[in-house]
Amino acid sequence: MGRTKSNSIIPGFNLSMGITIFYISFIILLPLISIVIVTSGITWQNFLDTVLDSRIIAGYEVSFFCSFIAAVINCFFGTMLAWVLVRYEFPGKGIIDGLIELPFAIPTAVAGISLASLYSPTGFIGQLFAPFGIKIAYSQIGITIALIFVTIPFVVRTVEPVLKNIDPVFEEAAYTLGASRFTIFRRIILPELIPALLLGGGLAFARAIGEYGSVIFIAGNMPFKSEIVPLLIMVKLQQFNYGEATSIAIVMLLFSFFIMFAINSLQAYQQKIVQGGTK
Amino acid sequence: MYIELKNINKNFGAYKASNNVSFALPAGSLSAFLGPSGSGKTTILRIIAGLETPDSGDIFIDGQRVNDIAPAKRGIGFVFQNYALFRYMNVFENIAFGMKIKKVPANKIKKRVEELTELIGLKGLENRYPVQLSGGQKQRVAFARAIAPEPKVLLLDEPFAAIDAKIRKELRQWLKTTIKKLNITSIFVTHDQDEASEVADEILIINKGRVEQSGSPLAVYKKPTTPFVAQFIGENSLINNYDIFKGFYRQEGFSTAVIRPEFISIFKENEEYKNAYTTEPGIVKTVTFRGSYLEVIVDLHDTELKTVWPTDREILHPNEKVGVLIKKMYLVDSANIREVENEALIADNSVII
Amino acid sequence: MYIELKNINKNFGAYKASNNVSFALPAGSLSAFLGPSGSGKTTILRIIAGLETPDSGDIFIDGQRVNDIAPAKRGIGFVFQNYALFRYMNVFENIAFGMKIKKVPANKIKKRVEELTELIGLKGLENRYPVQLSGGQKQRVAFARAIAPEPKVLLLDEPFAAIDAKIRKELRQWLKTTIKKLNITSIFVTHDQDEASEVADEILIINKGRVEQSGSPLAVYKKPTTPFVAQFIGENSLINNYDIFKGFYRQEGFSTAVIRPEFISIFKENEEYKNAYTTEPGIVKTVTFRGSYLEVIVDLHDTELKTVWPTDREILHPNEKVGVLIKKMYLVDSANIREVENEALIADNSVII
Amino acid sequence: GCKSDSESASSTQLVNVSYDPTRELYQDYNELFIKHWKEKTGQDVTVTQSHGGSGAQARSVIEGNDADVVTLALEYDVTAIEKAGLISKGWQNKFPHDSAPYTSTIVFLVRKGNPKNIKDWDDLIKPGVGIITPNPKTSGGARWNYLAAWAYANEKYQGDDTQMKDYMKKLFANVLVLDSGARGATTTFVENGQGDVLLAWENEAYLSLKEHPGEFEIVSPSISVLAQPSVAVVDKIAEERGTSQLAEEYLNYLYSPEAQKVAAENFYRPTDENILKDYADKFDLNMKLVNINDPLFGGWDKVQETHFTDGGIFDQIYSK
Amino acid sequence: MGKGSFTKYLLITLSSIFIFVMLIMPLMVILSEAFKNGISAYADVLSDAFTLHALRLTLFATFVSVVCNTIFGLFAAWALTRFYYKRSKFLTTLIDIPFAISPVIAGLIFSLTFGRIGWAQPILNIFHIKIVFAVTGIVLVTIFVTLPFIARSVMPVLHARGTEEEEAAALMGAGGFTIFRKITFPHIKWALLYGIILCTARAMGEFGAVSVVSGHLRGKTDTLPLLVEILYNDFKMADAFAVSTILVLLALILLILKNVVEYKWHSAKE
Ligand SMILES: Nc1ncnc2c1ncn2[C@@H]1O[C@H](COP(=O)(O)OP(=O)(O)OP(=O)(O)O)[C@@H](O)[C@H]1O
Ligand SMILES: Nc1ncnc2c1ncn2[C@@H]1O[C@H](COP(=O)(O)OP(=O)(O)OP(=O)(O)O)[C@@H](O)[C@H]1O
Ligand SMILES: [Mg+2]
Ligand SMILES: [Mg+2]
Ligand SMILES: O=S(=O)([O-])[O-]
Repeated sequence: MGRTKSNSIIPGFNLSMGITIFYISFIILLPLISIVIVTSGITWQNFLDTVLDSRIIAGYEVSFFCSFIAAVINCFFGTMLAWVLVRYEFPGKGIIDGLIELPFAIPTAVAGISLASLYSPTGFIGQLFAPFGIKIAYSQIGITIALIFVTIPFVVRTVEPVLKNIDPVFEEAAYTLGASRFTIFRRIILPELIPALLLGGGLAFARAIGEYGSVIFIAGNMPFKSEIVPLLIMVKLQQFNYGEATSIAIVMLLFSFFIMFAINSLQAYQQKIVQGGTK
Repeated sequence: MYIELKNINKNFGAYKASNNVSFALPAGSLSAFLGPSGSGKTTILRIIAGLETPDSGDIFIDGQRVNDIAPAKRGIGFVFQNYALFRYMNVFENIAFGMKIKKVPANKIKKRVEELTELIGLKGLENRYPVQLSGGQKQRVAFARAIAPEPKVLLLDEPFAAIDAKIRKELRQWLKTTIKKLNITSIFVTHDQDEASEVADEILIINKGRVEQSGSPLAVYKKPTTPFVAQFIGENSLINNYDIFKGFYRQEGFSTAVIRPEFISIFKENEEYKNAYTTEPGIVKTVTFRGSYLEVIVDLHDTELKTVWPTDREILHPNEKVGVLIKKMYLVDSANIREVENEALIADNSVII
Repeated sequence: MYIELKNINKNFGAYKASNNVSFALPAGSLSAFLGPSGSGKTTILRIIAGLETPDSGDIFIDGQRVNDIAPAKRGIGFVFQNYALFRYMNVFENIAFGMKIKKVPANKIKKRVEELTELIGLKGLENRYPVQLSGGQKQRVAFARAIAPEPKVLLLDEPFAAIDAKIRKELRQWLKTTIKKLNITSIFVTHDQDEASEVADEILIINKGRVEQSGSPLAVYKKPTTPFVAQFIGENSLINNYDIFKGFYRQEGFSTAVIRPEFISIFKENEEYKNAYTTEPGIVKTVTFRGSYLEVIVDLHDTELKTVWPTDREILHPNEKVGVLIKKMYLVDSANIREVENEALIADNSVII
Repeated sequence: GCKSDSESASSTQLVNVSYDPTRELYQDYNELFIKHWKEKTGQDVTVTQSHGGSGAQARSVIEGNDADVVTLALEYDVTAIEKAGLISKGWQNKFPHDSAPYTSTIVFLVRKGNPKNIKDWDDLIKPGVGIITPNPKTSGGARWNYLAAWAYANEKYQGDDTQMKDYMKKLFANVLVLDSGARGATTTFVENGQGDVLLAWENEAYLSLKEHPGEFEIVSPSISVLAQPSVAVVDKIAEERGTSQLAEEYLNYLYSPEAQKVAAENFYRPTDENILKDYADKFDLNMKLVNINDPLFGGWDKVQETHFTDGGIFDQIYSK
Repeated sequence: MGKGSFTKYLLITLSSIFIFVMLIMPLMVILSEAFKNGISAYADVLSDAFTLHALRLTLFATFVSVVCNTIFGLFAAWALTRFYYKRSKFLTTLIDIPFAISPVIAGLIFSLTFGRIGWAQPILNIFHIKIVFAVTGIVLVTIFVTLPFIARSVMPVLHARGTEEEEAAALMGAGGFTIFRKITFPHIKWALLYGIILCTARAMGEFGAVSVVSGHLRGKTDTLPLLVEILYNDFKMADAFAVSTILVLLALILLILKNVVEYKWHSAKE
């Protein structure tokens, strides 16, 4: 598809590539070096002790588990929302459409406080569950809810355009072969959505792992139970221990990066099925 | 009759996409809807399949009225214009899809898919994804997918439109023989008359939502019954002042003449020719090589006429003087058609006799 | 020579997309690159336009070496395969684009666009956007856009590929006459030999990045010089055991025979025929109506041969016994080609003489 | 664009990096000080306030926030700035009372009528009592909460380490939510109705009473800790900006009677004994308050080392 | 294709419930808290000089970030989709980093780079440049945090469309800017619009990263989200939520602007 840089007739390679590389270097790579420099200030042993500490590991477990669940739930509801927004006309659609970006605009702390007050055992929603012994706020459920809130836009806004572009003829083809509406969705539409879902879900997951502000108010922060990794980084920082803080951060970063990479690879594979070869 | 449509009407807004369409096709027949773009071919096909609901009229398949039967229950296979192969399924899964939906046991599915890949000549490619197939292969997979659940009727919307010229010709033959072998009642849509002629037993000429004429390709070609058909079929020359040609006279109401290439005979100057009296002198304008014959445009009384010339006769050259004989023509007005012979020729022949 | 390529090579990785390509085309000529998919036709076209840089070799336009001249300065008009019309500009803006870039005064642009829309028969549609045009109309706008800045050379990549069969035929003629009228040196790419034959003065057969043969369509058809060309051009029957036919003998090294439809003559049983001695009895398998002639498959010594039959002769029927005469064939091996006449026929004729 | 604040040699702009929630305290005090400085030197001075978590604020100064003075929740945080080389050694003695112009202590906030009848630390470890306190590891201020309990345990078990730790374990076993900051804990207790008792700074407990009159009560335990928010001039920065004198006077004036009253109005205990007595109805003066430099604690460095460092006593409480 | 109105209403209902529980109810909490002390108290908070300053700073940081990221996003999308370049994939992955990094860490790395203990400090000192704990730092981290949005939304569109139209224009001698403006832009404008919306929303609401490099200087480096946090920690819950409603309002304005642009673009052509 692409032409080689040296002989492309389309102008602007040098300028645009120059700007891209400069910008990425200055805004992303330059600061990112610091994380390595700071971490290199501590010994290898210290690094391992820090990142393999049982409390930290418990934190990773909580963070990854809740982020994963939140991403999965958002993939489900995000797809549903995108579907409803693309396929149906109904009163109030504009409102739903407009609210999708709200979680980005509201400061995370405000979101956290509001959610905590809604879901605490005396809160509007929490009290519905309290009689059954279900504690939403101050537990992993609460963390998950906060994470769902902050990552909604990712899934909806990545799936929406793809859904818009799916050719209805695929659905008709399956329809004439006797497929039910649900089968059509599962076997025909879903595979088309999967790259977008992977991307949206992956972004949501990566963002959720790093989320701090909205979570701490609803998490309860009980060690080994509802302590998330970003909180543990704050603990290190509270002790002015930059090296250990960045150690944990590096592990998190690598993990998120690995997820993104895996998603990109999966997407490339999917792409290959659809577009073929190296094109 | 196996498929029968009675007084089908379908409007899109004020536009009559199907205008009182009625026809009947026998079991096992292979028919073509032939007509210009936008004439309503796809619409009729989609109505039969149940993808579109007619505003009025009845659809019968095998004697049963199917208007109220769900599309999937009508026993119809549909091959879409761009195949609509499921991109994320490989050849096997595509072909198996309809059977899986019907909960056919896995081993039976496997057997049937094997049978079908054999039939379509794609054995060994079961694991390929659509993108890894050529246009012709995709077309055949779409075909196999449509017939896998053993439908009683097969509908194909422009099955060859998206394929290269060369492969298209091969596929036509393949499709024809395969459908005949399976003995499945089929209709396909095309706006290419060569294609319709070559593949179909019967063609239905569609124009402006109506069926203009139907019959065997040769019959329709040889005996057009409406002005539209006369003009639409064949590589015709359309002439208004047709009475300038020897042996033809203006006839009341008929404003246009349609002349087929084979209605015209050309004679080189050095050839002796039979109907010397009726032959008029013309000049060759262009000679174009068209694969296996030459297309010749001759100028006769300042009117350009299109005819053909075989490759094995001595070649014609532009500006060459030739003898031109018009044997017959169709005269048409807005609603009627009349076939007229060259009167001079009739006279000429009778003289000899 | 107006356009000349000398020893052009272009590799994509290890793949030789252009393999020592050299040719020269005279000013005002209309040539076609004809070849199978992936043979490298587009690559050569893009190299001439400067959209691709060759690894080695020289490109001359009007005697000037243009390798180092910016694409936009080469005076080339390019019609892309899918037109690449600017979707968000209307017809007028699309056609005017190149002139606007060149800062042609607005009134001149207006005049030229008017001229061109007149030429392409789209007067009145200047305000339409590409989505509102049919395939053929788009094609013509792309054409007008390319010639608007009055290029010296016009390159067209598969100009008809995306158009309906019927319209394609009209467009071919239109394009040919229009280009001739404009007298602009042009090359177009196609993999349809009918198209190449019909439109081009000269065709260049491309295979695996090389130019196999070039010449007028009829010349190439009548005298293929390589095995590839013999097989690629024409609707041939390919036969291995060619020595079963009367008058032909196996020749050392030549494993395959290529027989063109017009190499075969068919005689009905009731006809008297000239070369009775050399004619063998065959059986008609299928007769297919193909627009203006009938395609006939006859079975001769259990081998199927394809030939043609005019519509105005008495019709042939499947299973009819006929006399078959093979007049000549091409024998090919991997690198050579030999034309052989029916020896019996030569003898037969000499007997008569 | 990159603005570098171009300060003149003797600037009249002062930056006070403080912690939460001292915004209103310093808003009031700044007014007082500006007037004072005008009277004294005729100069107009502007004071820029900065508030945030005490530890995070200290870090921001270390990382480049140009503070002329810091007024933080803990000596420990100020020491961290000292260690970064921005504050000279011995700053604790530069101003009276260990450079802590006002103090506070840790009290209990209970619901109206004290339904669980919580009177002292002992009541906190009873089964069924839900405690809300911020996490000492993420909130500097919350370390005082922990230390107050430790002081009580020390007194009760007379320095028996095992029993003291056992008490702490029981106490934290009753903790329902460990918020990351003091305000989060207050919200959890006050707005979201969690727990029976909130361990809070006295001044914050009063702020809650003010916001929700009639809903809560303050219970002063028998023994608590003397929470000393520390103030210091950030010498290096002040010198660079030429504000040393101004900064010093800014902190010094905190000890003036007028300023002490402002502190008391904002629910901080004045260090000026006379003024403190004026507010005897407000602050329970009978509590025994243990100083951080008491041998029990041995200063912040030691406290940090034994209690809050990773694997320290606090972590042991929660170890599995 | 059938009616399926049951499915339709089921899905609409489920979506509405989800939106109601997850978005509208928290919004109602914010509003009820904001107006707890009455309208006049609310008005007082909003007209406070520090609030207005924070609003200006937020708008400024958002504006600069969106502009920078739009320019970058367009150039990056152009560079990475219009040319074949060996390291394109690597660069594309780099663009994703800000999404994969915790905002607090994002702030920290800037602080550790350009701050007093940062390795770049000696160089900055020479030129007397102050980056973190000043407006510059706030803008920089906001740019960082929102960097991927625009490039990420534009690139797929450019990818999917291929390069033929651009080639055609270039062949006729059009320059880079003309090609972009006349040929490319109309194709990507919708994706760009949505990218800008997301970028703006996120830039306005960003707290974690900005908090680290702001220094919280009242009336100088406090953005709206930071002000919310400070008021909240200062036991001014109602004030904090009142300030939050400004952000809700900004989001609303954003939505209206989006609809206006959509309407204009729709009615302009086709
Ligand atoms: N869903 C629809 N809404 C409105 N008009 C429609 C719709 N479907 C088809 N039409 C119109 O009905 C007419 C017939 O369309 P149809 O697709 O049946 O034509 P066709 O003969 O298949 O043409 P083509 O050869 O171009 O495929 C056209 O004018 C078309 O614009
Ligand atoms: N940019 C490229 N990178 C790698 N391979 C390429 C590239 N462009 C073309 N090729 C390869 O070069 C060969 C010739 O391609 P080209 O497009 O010239 O063929 P073509 O004759 O135009 O085929 P078609 O009729 O299918 O358009 C093909 O095998 C193709 O895959
Ligand atoms: Mg159609
Ligand atoms: Mg090509
Ligand atoms: O503001 S604190 O860090 O003391 O909670």
